[in-house]
Amino acid sequence: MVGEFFIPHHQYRAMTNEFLEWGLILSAGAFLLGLVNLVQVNLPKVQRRDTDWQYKAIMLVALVVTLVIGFAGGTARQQPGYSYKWFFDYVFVPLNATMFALLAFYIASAAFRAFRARNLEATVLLSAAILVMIARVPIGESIPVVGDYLPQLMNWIMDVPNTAARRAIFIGAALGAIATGLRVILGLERSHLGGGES
Amino acid sequence: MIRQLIRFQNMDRRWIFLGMALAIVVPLLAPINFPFKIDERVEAIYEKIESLEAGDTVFISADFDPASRPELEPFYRANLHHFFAKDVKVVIGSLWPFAPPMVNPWLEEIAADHGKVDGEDFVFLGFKDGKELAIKLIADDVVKAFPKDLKERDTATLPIMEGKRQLQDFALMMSVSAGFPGTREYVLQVQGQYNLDMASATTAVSAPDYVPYYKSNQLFGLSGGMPGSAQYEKLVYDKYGNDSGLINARPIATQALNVLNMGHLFIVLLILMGNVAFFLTRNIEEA
Amino acid sequence: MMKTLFRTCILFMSLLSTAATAAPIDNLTIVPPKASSGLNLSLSWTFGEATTSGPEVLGLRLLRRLPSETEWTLVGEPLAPDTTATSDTVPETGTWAYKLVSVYTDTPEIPKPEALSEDASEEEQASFDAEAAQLRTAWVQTVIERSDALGDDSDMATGTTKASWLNTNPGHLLLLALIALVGGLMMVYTRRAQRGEEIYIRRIPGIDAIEEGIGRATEMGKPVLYVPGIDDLQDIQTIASMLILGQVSKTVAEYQSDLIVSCCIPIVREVADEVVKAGYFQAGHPDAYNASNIRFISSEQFAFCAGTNGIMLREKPATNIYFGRFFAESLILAETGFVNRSIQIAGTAEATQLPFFVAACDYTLIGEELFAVSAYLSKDPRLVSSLKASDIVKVLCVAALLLGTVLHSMGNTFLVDLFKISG
Amino acid sequence: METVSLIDLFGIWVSIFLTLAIFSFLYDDNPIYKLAENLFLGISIGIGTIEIYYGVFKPNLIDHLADLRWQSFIPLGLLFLLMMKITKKYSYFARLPIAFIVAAFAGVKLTGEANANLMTPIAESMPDLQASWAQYGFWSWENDGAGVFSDLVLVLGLSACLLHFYFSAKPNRAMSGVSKVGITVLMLSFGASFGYTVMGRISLAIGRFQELLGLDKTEAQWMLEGSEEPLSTMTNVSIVRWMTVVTAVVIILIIARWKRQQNNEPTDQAG
Repeated sequence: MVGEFFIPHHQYRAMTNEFLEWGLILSAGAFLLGLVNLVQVNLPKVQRRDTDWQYKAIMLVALVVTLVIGFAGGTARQQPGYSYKWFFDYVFVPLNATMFALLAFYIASAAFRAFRARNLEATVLLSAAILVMIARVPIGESIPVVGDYLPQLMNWIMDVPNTAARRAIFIGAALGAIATGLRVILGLERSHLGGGES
Repeated sequence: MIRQLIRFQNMDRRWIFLGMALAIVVPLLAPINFPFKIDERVEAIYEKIESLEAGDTVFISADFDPASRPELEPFYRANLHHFFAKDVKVVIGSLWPFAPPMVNPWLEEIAADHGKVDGEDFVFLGFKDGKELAIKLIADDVVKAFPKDLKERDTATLPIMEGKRQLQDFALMMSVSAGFPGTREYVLQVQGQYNLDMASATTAVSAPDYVPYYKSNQLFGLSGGMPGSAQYEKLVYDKYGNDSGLINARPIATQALNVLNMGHLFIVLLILMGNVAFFLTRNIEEA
Repeated sequence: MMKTLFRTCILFMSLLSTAATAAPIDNLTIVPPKASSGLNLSLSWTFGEATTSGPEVLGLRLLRRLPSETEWTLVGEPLAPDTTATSDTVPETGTWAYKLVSVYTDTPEIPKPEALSEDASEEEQASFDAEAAQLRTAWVQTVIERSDALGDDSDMATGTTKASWLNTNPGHLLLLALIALVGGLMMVYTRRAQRGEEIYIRRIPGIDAIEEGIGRATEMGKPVLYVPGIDDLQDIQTIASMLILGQVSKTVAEYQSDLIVSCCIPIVREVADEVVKAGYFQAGHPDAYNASNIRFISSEQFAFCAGTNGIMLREKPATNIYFGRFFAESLILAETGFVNRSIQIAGTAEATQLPFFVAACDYTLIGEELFAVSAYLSKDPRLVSSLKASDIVKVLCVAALLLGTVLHSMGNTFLVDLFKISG
Repeated sequence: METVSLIDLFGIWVSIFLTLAIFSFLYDDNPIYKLAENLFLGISIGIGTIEIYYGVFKPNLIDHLADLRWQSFIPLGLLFLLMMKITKKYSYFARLPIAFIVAAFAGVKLTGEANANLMTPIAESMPDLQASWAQYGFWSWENDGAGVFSDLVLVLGLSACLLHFYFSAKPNRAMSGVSKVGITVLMLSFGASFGYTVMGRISLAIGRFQELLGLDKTEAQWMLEGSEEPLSTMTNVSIVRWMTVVTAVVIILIIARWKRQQNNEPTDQAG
């Protein structure tokens, strides 16, 4: 896989592409493991009537129902009129989207209760945050006089200090990836195999 | 006084939640509209697409799920309208399992608006797991990564895929991305290696992360969050909206953008109040 | 049908603006491109003296065949009349013959048979395809003849593909050298560390914070919650997190406290399980290890988040440790922990989530500090050496940056070009 | 006039109910939220499995196997070994496919990161100060502050950040000074990030409220499928708003009842 970057030869590419396809399949297999694990963990709970077993039962039923209507729908499952599509649109979408929307409220709460200008660093962070928040929405541009400079200042923060900081983080991350990559490939890293020899 | 302040600091956070809800609901019901400027990063996307010729083919990677729909749906829709209005062909794939059931109906709806033919003018290839590995494979061999499209047709024989084997063969690539895997992984894995023309529409959360990629020309354009979508929407709908009659769409992001004003002011207020209370009580406690 | 016509018109109009007078095509040369996969060829040519008479040129078309064949195949998209170079992807390696011909403004489009209905049978489709191919071949033949008659075509030229086994672009070589440098430095330091040489790493304050947190949990008789992020095991942050988890579980076992690990990926759970088991074993309390405390919640981000929140609300851990790769859930987790008045220690290299950890946690490890802590705690020669190697490369980067800026400002772009990998 | 089927109308209500059910978590953990949460868990894994089957297993494995493509039997074998993970006894065999995936990812990331996150940022962080001076001067408001000052902040800020993450140095004054500069630059960046993230999150909440308030629909009257008459004199937007209000009240009542029950039985805290 490393060679793929340096070796343009088409036969080599054909080989790495084959490996990539296996990678896709195994990566999908890992998801299946999650499915099996979920059932393995929750089914006994329902059988034993553990705490909250009713909810676990709902979860398993929802899982089974989704699987059944999904496979029944087949290739056409995403067309209007299929129950899989109905489930997706009216059950999955609101649940998934609202989970994310909760964050707006938690941010408000954190802003009031936890976001403090305790020291110089936090003060810098705070000021930059407030500046960006005001300058990024239309109301900031509409403030007389100051409004002419706010968006520029915000763009400057994004373009210069932000770029500098991100690049430093990127470079660090890249060096880390090279080191880890080399360790894994040379077989020095075995922690992922669960060897427990460390 | 101090006691009240301390109590204020420790007030039930559910009051804050209620305040936040009001800061959203009130401006939604009673909107106040402010004008806004167009960012150069968004304009770059628009200009680049304007310079495409009829018959060119582009690749879109739609990597978002219902959770980031409000930010990216307007861009995705406006983007498709833009491509179709310019008679550019569109090939879409996705790395997120929850994307296809959501974005494919929009594609079919917009394509129908423009009278486009499935398989000739557009195609949805479906979802592919494997994150970076999938990206690598798509870049080097789209057909191997997606042997069948979403409707289980052989990808290799579709008219739109004629002469399109690698990502390089496409005029440009748009990454509509809500996180991992998405724009960053495309930039890392393939943009540099294949020197792709690539732009990104992303959530506000990821935007600061991708600005360096824009600054170093790894992305030719970048649209961040709701304001980015609203600006792009404005550019596209102003040009192709009413005159050509091609677009039957509402600027959804623009509506939301004006609600953001209030939300941001509310958060700024909370930070200021929280800190004032904090410092007042702290100084008094120290004394 | 109407649409095709419409599109053809647009195509014509766009090309019409660049239509030029005919000129003979000379010096068609075909070479394999640099760093070729072996399946592509670069073509370039020049134009001779333009002829003023004769029809206007709309564009150029490229034809290809095997040298042993006689029939030309049309390849690639139409080219503008002033193009002087293009490239072509060939189906297999070997020698190929090419020819360029001119297409004139009055040349008809490639004819197509009557379009089939949507529900055409396979046989109908096959005969349609055969007819289309026949019409296409005939069209190509007339174009060749006409172009040839007017002298606006190129002579046939051949080119042989050449697959390269190494990309010798300076940027690629530098990158290879950098990777080799990191690898070499790692080896040197690993050897030194294994020989028992002390390699200095500064103690990051975050380490004390972890110990304090575990200590407090013990005093309060409540568990410690450890979240290793939500990414796969392949991610280096997850790997670092697993290494720290090893040390954390050891400390927790020594303090005889409880440890809950909440995982988002099944494989991560499996590894965390092994790591914690080993930690308890090393601390001499293998019996205190409880497999049901190492939990797989869900591989869906928010479901995982809600599940972990549930653990916080129900089991009220005194200390929450978040080490690994986090996304949007960081804030919800940190916020719930904050409300529970837990001590919170976070560490991630995910820049988008760091502000929230900084805001809501008692101590935050920024980016690489996470990796440094895993090296410091585990004292693993391999990690220490990687840290040392990347430290040295970092200093080299800073030197390159400063030198490069000075050079560039003086008009020398040597360093800038060197680091640019693709044109 | 817009036609709507009964099942879709029911769907719209389900969607409102579930949205409010999740929002009810903001008040407190409660049975309605738990119901929604577990429903979500089950459905998300179900949909994920379906999409993975049709997205990966079917086209990239099963169809290949059906064509008797010999190469594809290798991933099938690896997949089989991976599934051994489920069994306690043979889970050892899963190490081979796991090692394969880990190595593949590590290799792919190595070159990607090294190229796009190491080489390119360095190449792009060596500005030409003379050209910048000629074009923008020291600081140009018109160009978002481009100029020599910004170029210097970029180069020196990046260097300072890199040195902040230099772990081999013994603490001394020069280093801590550089480190401070680095931290300041990092904090400015994180501040920007915070501001943007706030915006993103509020946007998502706006999206949910647009749906709850019916603002995602074009105002029209609803007509049931197969019926000639409009469903009601109200527009679809008003109907949605009424649905929201009524559902919200019902959820509040249920939670209030549950709370009271819980207070009466203080021993039942486990749930």
